[in-house]
Amino acid sequence: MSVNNEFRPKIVAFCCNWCSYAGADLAGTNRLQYPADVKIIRVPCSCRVNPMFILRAFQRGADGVILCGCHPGDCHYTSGNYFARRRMTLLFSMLDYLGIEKERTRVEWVSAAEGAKFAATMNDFVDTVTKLGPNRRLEDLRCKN
Amino acid sequence: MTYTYFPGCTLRTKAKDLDHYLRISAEKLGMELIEPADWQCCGGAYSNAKDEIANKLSSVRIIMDADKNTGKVLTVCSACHNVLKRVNDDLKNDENFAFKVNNYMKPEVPYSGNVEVIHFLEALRDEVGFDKLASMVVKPFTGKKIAAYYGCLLLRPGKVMAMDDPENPVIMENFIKAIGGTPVIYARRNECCGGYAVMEDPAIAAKRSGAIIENAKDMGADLMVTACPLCMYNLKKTGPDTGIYYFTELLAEALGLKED
Amino acid sequence: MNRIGVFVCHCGTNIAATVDVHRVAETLGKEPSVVIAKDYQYMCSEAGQNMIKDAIREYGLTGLVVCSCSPRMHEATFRKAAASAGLNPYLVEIANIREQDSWIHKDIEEATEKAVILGRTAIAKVQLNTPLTAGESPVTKRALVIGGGIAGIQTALDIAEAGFEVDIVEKQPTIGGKMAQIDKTFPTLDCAACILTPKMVDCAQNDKITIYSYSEVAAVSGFVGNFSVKIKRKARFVDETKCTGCGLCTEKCPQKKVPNEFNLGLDNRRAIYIPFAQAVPKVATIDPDYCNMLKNGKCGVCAKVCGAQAIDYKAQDTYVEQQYGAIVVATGFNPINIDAYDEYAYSQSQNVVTSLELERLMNAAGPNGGTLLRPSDKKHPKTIVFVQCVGSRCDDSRGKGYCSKICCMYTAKHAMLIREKYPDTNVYVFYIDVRTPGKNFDEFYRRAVEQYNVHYVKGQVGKVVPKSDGNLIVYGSDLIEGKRLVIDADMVVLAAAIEPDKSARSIATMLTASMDTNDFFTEAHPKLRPVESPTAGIFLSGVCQGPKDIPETVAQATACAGKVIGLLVKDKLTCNPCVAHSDELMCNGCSSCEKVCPYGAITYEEKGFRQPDRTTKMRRVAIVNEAVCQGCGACTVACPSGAMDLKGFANKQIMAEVDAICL
Amino acid sequence: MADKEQIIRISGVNPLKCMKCGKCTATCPNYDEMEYHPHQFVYMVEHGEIDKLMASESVYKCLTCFACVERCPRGVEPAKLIEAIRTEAVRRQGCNRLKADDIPARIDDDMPGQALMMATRKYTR
Repeated sequence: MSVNNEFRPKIVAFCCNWCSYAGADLAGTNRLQYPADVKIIRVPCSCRVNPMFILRAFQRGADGVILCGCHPGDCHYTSGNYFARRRMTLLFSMLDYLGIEKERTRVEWVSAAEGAKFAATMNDFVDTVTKLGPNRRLEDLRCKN
Repeated sequence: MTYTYFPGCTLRTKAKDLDHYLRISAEKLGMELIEPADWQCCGGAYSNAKDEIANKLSSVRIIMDADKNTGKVLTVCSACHNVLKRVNDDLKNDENFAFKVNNYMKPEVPYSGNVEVIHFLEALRDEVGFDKLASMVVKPFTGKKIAAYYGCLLLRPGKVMAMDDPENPVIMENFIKAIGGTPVIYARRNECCGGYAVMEDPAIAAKRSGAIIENAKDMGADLMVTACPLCMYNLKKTGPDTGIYYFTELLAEALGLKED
Repeated sequence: MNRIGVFVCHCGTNIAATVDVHRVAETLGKEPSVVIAKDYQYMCSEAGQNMIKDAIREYGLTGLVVCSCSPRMHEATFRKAAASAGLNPYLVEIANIREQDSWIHKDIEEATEKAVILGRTAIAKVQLNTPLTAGESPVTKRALVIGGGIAGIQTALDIAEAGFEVDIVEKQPTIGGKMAQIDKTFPTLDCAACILTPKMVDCAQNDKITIYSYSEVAAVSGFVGNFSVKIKRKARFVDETKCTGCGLCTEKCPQKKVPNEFNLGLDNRRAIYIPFAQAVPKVATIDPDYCNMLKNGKCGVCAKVCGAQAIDYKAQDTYVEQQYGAIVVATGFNPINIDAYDEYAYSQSQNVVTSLELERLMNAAGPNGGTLLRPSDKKHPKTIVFVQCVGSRCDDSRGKGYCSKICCMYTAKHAMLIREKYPDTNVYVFYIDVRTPGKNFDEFYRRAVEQYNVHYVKGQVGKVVPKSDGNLIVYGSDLIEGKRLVIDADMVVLAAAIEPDKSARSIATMLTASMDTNDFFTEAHPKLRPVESPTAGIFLSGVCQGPKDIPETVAQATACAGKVIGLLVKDKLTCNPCVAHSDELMCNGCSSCEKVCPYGAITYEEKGFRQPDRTTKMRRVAIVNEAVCQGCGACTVACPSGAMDLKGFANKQIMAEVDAICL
Repeated sequence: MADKEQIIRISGVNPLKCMKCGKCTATCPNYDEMEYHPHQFVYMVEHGEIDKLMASESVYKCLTCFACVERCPRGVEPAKLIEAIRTEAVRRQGCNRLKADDIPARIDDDMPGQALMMATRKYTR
């Protein structure tokens, strides 16, 4: 671990296999940089992401969670991203109620062809979360062995 | 329909017609114009250099004043319209500019970004409606072939001015139709008259304006209309007997308001 | 006890240059449950795969993690290797340390640290993987081709040649597409109609091919091997089975003022019409927007003159439902609308035309019978200016960012044909670059310059001013000479950019096939799978995937047919085993999952459960039809009791990944 | 020495976006009056030849009519570049293109104040 005390956030990105994960791959193929703080978890569809996963991430000390799916109307499974959008709207308003800044969570639509958008989105998100500083509100030390 | 009307300096001096006919027409059309008591010049020309802040402040003042009352700045002079619209766009979209301006002006309430800069032609199209205007015409220009001269300031840069398609505008043509005339389409209607370069070299303005008049006449124009005092000057100087009018004058005439 | 093997790929220097691969292997080797960790130059090579296979046997691995390129690239490769060594292929996980690590980071320390975390995440997940077995589903041995241009025609003919049934759905009254409108083709200058129309006739005569002309795809459901498609057959008001194509009605119809779209509005047709002489099917169609009988019941001339009694004014749209194993998209292109580029005066002068309009003006079957006359006054043009890249290579809101690819060549063709036929005509071509990659292409362009003396000017036209006599003043840069040219021209021809057909967007949505930002269909891999969509069972033919000329389109159409045939010859397809599964002990039969399932894969069953008191209690539980489930996982989140889970992406697995990342 | 970066900064124009089609020059209404034409401004700024441009009469001949800006297929905005060079030239030379003494000779009774106002903005400090 680097010793400097500059804050580097932990970011979990859930990406759907068909659009956003492919978009992330394209960002890689085109050598578009974004911070190493972002770690991607591949899911078949954005609708696979259970709000529990996001809570778990915050509980475990994540500073930001982003969910990326296909553009509305372009979901590989026809309607999955609509479910995701509705579920996340509810979850995010609950998190907001709990005092987790809205900026720590985000839903973005990134298609397989939008490598540049993926990189730009991640740069922006990391930037935003870094400015917010560490998230300790939901962190549960009991989860950490 | 209430507007903060910004006539601009030229309309007080050399372009009194443009102003006068606008006022009487607007009244007839049910538009209420509030002229701020102590307005100053818009700045004359928009500075494209990114580090020019100071000479945009007079426009900022006009916009911020309007923010406090009607929220709508009505203009008619193409130059004023261009400057005000672009400065307003900077205030809304150029964070750095907005920051510096707010620092300097220190307004009591920060600019809301809600002010609209509206050209009189746009008000005729969007708020009065050309159909309603046509129904109020008492002396139509039937059979008159009228060439609209847009110049450059009204339309460009197209993304900011957003009055009409910058290459294929129809707003003045539709106005001409509304007052009963037949619009003449000619390619140089959106080319520059020579503008301020008349101060640098009058020959430039003569050449530019000459090409425009020639093009309009070739395509069959009897009359030409413009919204800009400088275009008017350059065109008139080049072709004194071309028949060039401010569009507001034809509007007033069509509405039966022009004193003979 | 888990016994995990970790293999870290260098990918030459692709990974190894930014990630310290030895350190990654060494660090991950220390993880509990990891029994072997190695790095190697190319894990996907035969030697690399053998290394994996040997380790599986030697260490009796229960799970495999490969840190390499994206799973979209080589997951299948490593799964196959694992299977051949006796490890269930679904016990393999990939840590993507190339596209999502080494290629996007520069700092070795950071990239290495990230690789370790990604590896750890994969290890955490693979420990919870379970062996899965893929099921099978049957294949409907019939293909659908959407679009009947040269791409669709060629694909259909090739699929039919292999003995499979093919249906073509074409929204126009005839197949043929853009190629039917073209006069000559480059670089051979053979007549487009002469080479296209025999293929159109072949389609009509082939008993494996059914043409649904004047029809559109209305709805699509199902998945690879088992698509169900609803086709809307628009009312043509003419019975296709009775019409003989004699054309009498099209001569007698009194409504003569209908813009003829086949000639791009350069002349008129009747309200009842056959688009062109060689149309397939050669039957008349009534245009309901113009037909007086349909609009106000006053006419009926066509019905009176029709000897075959084919006219039916009461016809309605009908729908056909059909099953398909594969769907080919061949929706083609259109030139963009160039109204926004009015500095070229297209809207102001009839003598400013697009290149496709010029094709019709020069075509023997076009409005002037093949004599090139300028539209305003039917005079022979003496000076013609061609403007390239109108809307192509444009970084503005008016045009397209891409090169339309075909314009340089067709403009050279036009210029050459005009100089050939009318040697007294001056022809200028303003170009930014002349792009002629292709067999015999550059030679063709050079012929236009050297043999036909076409004036190629390096520069762009900036303004066209029409005059009252119909002539056009053209202002263009000559960058080599370093001056501006002012040309008094009789005609200006604009090479308008091409864009995907407007219908492509809605078709993509129906097919759940992805598109790029320009509305071209995305291919499964830009180099290695160019004719398949990432959506299984959807194939791409022609310009719907990107700009191309006729030879390229035909090559791609045939390649596409090859892929379709490869699918249709199979009797069974292997299903994705990563499907939903309901734990019936936890399920309370609430129907939440059923409501969100886009495939109708979930049904319910009354099932008896033994109670502790040895009675049997009946309870309603969800059953997933594994052949229908596509594995999106929507149901898993909807399930309130936690009974529904997704194999391969189970709740526990994803939680483990989250934990590993946040550690 | 005139600074390329300075010109790029105050104009906000990136000359590397230019694909060298020459459309700006073809569409320039004041082509005939200029020694260097819009596309040359872009090209020469890219190559750092600012001094030549600054010394040229061409910077005062641009009408800032934005025809080149509107029609450039790559969004280069040559007129903004020209204005930046002119602004820089006027600022540096410490002299004004338009001298107060010369003005009376250039105006007549009909000329709108706007002409003087705009010219002052464009030609002086």
